[in-house]
Amino acid sequence: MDTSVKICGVEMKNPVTVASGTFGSGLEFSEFVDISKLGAVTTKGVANIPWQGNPTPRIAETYGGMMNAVGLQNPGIEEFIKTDLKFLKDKDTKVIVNVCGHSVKDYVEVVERLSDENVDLLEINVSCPNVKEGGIAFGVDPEALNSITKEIKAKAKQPVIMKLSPNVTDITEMAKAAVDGGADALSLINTLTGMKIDINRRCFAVANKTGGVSGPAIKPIAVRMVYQVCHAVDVPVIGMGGIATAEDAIEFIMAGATAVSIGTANFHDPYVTEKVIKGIEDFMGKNNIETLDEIRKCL
Amino acid sequence: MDTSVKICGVEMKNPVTVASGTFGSGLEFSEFVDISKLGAVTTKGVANIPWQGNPTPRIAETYGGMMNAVGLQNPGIEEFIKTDLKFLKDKDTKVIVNVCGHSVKDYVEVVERLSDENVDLLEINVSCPNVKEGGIAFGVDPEALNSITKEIKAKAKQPVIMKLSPNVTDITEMAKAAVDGGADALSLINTLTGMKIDINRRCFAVANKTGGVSGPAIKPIAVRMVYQVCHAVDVPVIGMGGIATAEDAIEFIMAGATAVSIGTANFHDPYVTEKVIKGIEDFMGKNNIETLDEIRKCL
Amino acid sequence: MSKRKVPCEIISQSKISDDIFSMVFKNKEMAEEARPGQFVALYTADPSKLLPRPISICDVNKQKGTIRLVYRVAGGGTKLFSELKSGDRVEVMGPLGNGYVTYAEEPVLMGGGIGIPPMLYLAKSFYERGVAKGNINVILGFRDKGFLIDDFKKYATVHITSDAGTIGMKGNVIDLVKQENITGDMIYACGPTPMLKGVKKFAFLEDIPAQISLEEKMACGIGACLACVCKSAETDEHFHTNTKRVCKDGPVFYAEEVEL
Amino acid sequence: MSKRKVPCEIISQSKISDDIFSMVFKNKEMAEEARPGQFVALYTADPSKLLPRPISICDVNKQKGTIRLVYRVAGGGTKLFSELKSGDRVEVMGPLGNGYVTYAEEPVLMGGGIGIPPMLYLAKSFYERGVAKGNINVILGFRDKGFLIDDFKKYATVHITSDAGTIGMKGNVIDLVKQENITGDMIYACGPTPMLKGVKKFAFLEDIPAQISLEEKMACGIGACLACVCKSAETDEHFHTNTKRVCKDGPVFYAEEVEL
Ligand SMILES: Cc1cc2nc3c(=O)[nH]c(=O)nc-3n(C[C@H](O)[C@H](O)[C@H](O)COP(=O)(O)OP(=O)(O)OC[C@H]3O[C@@H](n4cnc5c(N)ncnc54)[C@H](O)[C@@H]3O)c2cc1C
Ligand SMILES: Cc1cc2nc3c(=O)[nH]c(=O)nc-3n(C[C@H](O)[C@H](O)[C@H](O)COP(=O)(O)OP(=O)(O)OC[C@H]3O[C@@H](n4cnc5c(N)ncnc54)[C@H](O)[C@@H]3O)c2cc1C
Ligand SMILES: Cc1cc2nc3c(=O)[nH]c(=O)nc-3n(C[C@H](O)[C@H](O)[C@H](O)COP(=O)(O)O)c2cc1C
Ligand SMILES: Cc1cc2nc3c(=O)[nH]c(=O)nc-3n(C[C@H](O)[C@H](O)[C@H](O)COP(=O)(O)O)c2cc1C
Ligand code: FES
Ligand code: FES
Repeated sequence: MDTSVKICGVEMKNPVTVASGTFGSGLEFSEFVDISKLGAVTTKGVANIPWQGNPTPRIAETYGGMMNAVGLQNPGIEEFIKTDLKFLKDKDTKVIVNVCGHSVKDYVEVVERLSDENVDLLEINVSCPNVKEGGIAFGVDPEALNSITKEIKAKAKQPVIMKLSPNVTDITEMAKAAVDGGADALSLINTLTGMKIDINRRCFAVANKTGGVSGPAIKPIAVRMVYQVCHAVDVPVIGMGGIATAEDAIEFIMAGATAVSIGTANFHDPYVTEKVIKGIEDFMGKNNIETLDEIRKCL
Repeated sequence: MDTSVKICGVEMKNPVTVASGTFGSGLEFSEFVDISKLGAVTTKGVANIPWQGNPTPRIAETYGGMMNAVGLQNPGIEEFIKTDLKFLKDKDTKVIVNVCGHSVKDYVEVVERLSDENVDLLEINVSCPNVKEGGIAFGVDPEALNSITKEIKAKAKQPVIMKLSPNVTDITEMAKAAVDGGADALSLINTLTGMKIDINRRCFAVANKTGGVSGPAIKPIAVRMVYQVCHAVDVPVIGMGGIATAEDAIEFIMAGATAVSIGTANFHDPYVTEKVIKGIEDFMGKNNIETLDEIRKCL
Repeated sequence: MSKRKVPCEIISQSKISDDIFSMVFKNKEMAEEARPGQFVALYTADPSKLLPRPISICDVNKQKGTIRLVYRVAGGGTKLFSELKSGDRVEVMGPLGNGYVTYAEEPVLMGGGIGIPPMLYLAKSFYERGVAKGNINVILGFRDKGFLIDDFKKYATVHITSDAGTIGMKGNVIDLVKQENITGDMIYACGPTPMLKGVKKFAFLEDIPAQISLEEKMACGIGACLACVCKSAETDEHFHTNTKRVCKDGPVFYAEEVEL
Repeated sequence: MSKRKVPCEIISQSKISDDIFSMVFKNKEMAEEARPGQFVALYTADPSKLLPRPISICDVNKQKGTIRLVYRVAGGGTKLFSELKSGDRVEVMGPLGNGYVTYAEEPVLMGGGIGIPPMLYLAKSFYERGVAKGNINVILGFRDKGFLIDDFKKYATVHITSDAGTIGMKGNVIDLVKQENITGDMIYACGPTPMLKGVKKFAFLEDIPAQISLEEKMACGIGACLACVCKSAETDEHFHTNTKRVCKDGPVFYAEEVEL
């Protein structure tokens, strides 16, 4: 049995990575799981300079999921290289760096700065809240997405994964725009914009008013979008949105995903990544599956 | 304490109605609850002629919710008037008839046929799956929505509620298009398009491949959209999406909804409507709220 | 009759075969009303699982006011039910649907797999009405291991088949009926769709009326949501479509009423 | 030290005041490691509630390997915890965060409302280290009814206030400290933000160092998600922002480290 998968020439020993922003760079979770067992670590979003993030409360629980408006707090690329990439250097796993920015220039700066670092793949988060220039437009306007993809591709040394926002009418249009712009791979879904009101205090549950909904509650929407995208474009897809079990992961793979990311589930169970990896092996064993290609996009 | 609310001049004794398609026309649920206690009954979608609906399985359970692809099976307007409206005639509640169609002509036919019937409000479902002419476009294209609203308004004798689909990039754009077209009120959200794969049988969990996700899982997305719409247009809004408790209902009212619909929760608890009505009264009592205007859109 | 959904106390729970459990719960009114072929809808205590699980009524004790269910652990919901212990409570709605019409004098009951349990209450009801055991033929089709067999023997003449031949005759229920030349004035069947197709064909060829019980995914369980339809042979007089609701118009239909 | 999240057996559960419960669970390793001011994260058995509930460690019995929590039923999760009985299991992650630095010789402990429980283990730790009871001053601020008072009396000199004046002095903990002229070489505080603001100001004016424990909504509980930050006075050396993580860098901070 061979659980490995390939994304743009980068071989992951298994299809499991973590969703950006839910796992830090692995340091804290390494007290629970051996992060070298992951197919890849996807780091929290990093910008060209430090970002303060949003006021608190930044999160709220929702039925079968959660809402967050962390606001992409990050130490900036220099500190990130010094600390996070250094921590990951001797780990036997691939490194996917999630990049955020307020403007095309911001993104490009980060991408260029990472040229010579131990980074296997770049994941570009174009659905940041509170972005200045271009605004949320990067994530929901196909033309803006297409052009930022081109500009990043022109400078990036590593393969570029564009991470799509689910808050759109037609996800395939966005996928095509990114692929036309040169995206080497796609990842989806980011969070669905939601709101929660504390009726007793008569205030918003997160300070930012709206937040991104994630977790098992959103899984059917994520599976649908991954399926649509995998049938609309011909690049590898990293699927995510509510994955908490090996069965969930396999559902995304059958929908067409090459790899999968686990996000919110880490908060409920810090051991979940190892369990999912083990569960995928069990499923393959029980069903005599030699490689995941046999079941990928099988319906 | 006065729990009544007004939608386009129609007074509901309380803000609670049911979500179209989840309650039939009340006959079956009347074995559990006194439907005369509801603010209104919203009937299942009805077209100009009988519709067969989709093949089975039509539903699947999802985490904290469900997915349906019933496909708007209905007996057609003539039988609907004979049976469903007759059943509702002597009930002490308002009647909201949900209308579906394949084409503008279909909708208009139904709306005209209902002119002289005991119907208080018309709710137009423009997010039908499998629609022929215009396709899903009615629900996700502002221009199509604007023009169908105009055509329906030109013929409708009762106030017209346009029911919005959440599967769009910008819900306020859709709301504005409907209101510009003359919509007297709006209702939202309809279901979010999802997919579930049975990994053991390697098939889609519902025969239609995709289905609409509903239930508590989608509530934060619904609250966000209701809030956005209530702050973007100036017509009454019926809020729905995952309401299962009085607290949920109040959350929608605080977000700006005039009335609320309970859908999927009826399947988990056939008594839920009465409980929510009672719970709203309790909340008002405990917080010395005289009318719901005091808390509507309060943040 | 007004419907109800109430928490019911579990009187007993036991495993009777691989993955198959027998649960008895108490509710006087439900037991009073329950007819063979009807089902109840069970709700799990897991709030992430909202929909009811339909389970056929396997047996009823009207004196004690209890209902017995026999079910296979098929997924997360039935798994949770199997972990309940006597004294625990489970939310139950029911009884639901239409049962079998039981005027037959020489009934032939056919149950396949997890379609076997509802046949027990049906067999018992004929027996208690005074139909002779020898005139109540029950054919049970198992995959490999048998269950409930002794229960059936109290009320009927029992014939057994299994796919693997590990118990009874190797083959399916129709094979057995043909081989043993079993006949009667009404066939009652519950089981997987391929079996019901066979039953329908057999009944048609032998010109014996047949009542069959269908399964479909359900949301409301009471006829309101149109999730659980099956194809009907004729246009439904209300819906003007070729559909019937399994939960409300069924789960039992005359074989010729429905397309499989 | 490697972290863990494990099911733990509940040894006892009791209601000690309106809406306030005391739960003891067993886990040798956690009890061994736990320091005053640290907390554990509890997970409910309801799959629709995914996030951990942070609860401070109220007391520890290292011999028995048990940890005591005292918590208020504030919502659905704590409601579920309060329904657990001895013998049941609850998933616990911990101990988490940094505790109080306990080198003081004349500690002044201030607890307000549901911020009172962690003060107990802290008081006990001073007492067990040999600090005289008379030198350990504990000021407890209640809304109306008191709880845990007798527990504190075993280790410290206890002063009581309440908002309503129904128990102890009418007023807040700072009012009492001033009125009774209580002083020491370190203030330790936990309670609602307005109280902590008062403590911070008082400590600054009196020039006594103060350690305060903060609350914030958490997702991971271990420092990875940046949900639970508070404003720090200075730029964090890693994050290059004016934030600190309550779960990992706290929940205890020196008053001057953070902005309230
Ligand atoms: C009228 C009727 C009577 C039945 N009687 C029995 C019985 O006596 N004993 C028994 O073991 N089983 C019976 N079944 C099947 C039983 O309902 C399913 O096995 C059960 O719902 C599975 O639930 P789960 O949570 O374990 O599985 P999951 O697969 O996790 O369930 C997910 C969802 O699918 C639905 N579902 C899954 N399988 C079925 C199915 N076969 N039929 C309908 N819905 C399904 C569930 O209700 C739930 O909503 C009956 C079904 C029907 C329709
Ligand atoms: C470090 C720390 C120590 C704490 N120690 C105690 C203690 O010893 N005793 C005690 O009674 N309470 C304590 N709390 C508060 C306790 O965590 C909340 O009351 C509890 O999480 C409420 O959960 P719920 O499900 O009942 O409420 P809900 O409001 O239903 O919870 C919904 C979500 O919000 C979170 N949440 C709600 N209130 C708070 C809060 N005040 N702080 C953090 N998260 C919250 C919950 O964890 C959950 O994720 C502490 C909080 C922190 C941060
Ligand atoms: C607390 C939190 C922080 C997140 N931060 C980021 C981020 O920095 N960059 C990003 O692209 N996505 C971020 N996301 C989105 C996740 O990577 C993921 O796309 C989403 O949560 C769906 O997956 P899940 O349901 O498994 O969590 C964040 C999500 C959460 C819950
Ligand atoms: C089984 C089912 C059938 C539905 N049928 C209709 C329909 O006929 N017309 C319509 O406008 N919406 C229909 N809906 C959508 C609901 O009216 C409602 O908008 C949606 O389910 C969200 O509310 P909920 O989460 O409370 O169920 C249906 C939903 C379900 C679950
Ligand atoms: S399950 Fe709703 S109609 Fe049968
Ligand atoms: S809760 Fe995740 S960093 Fe504190």
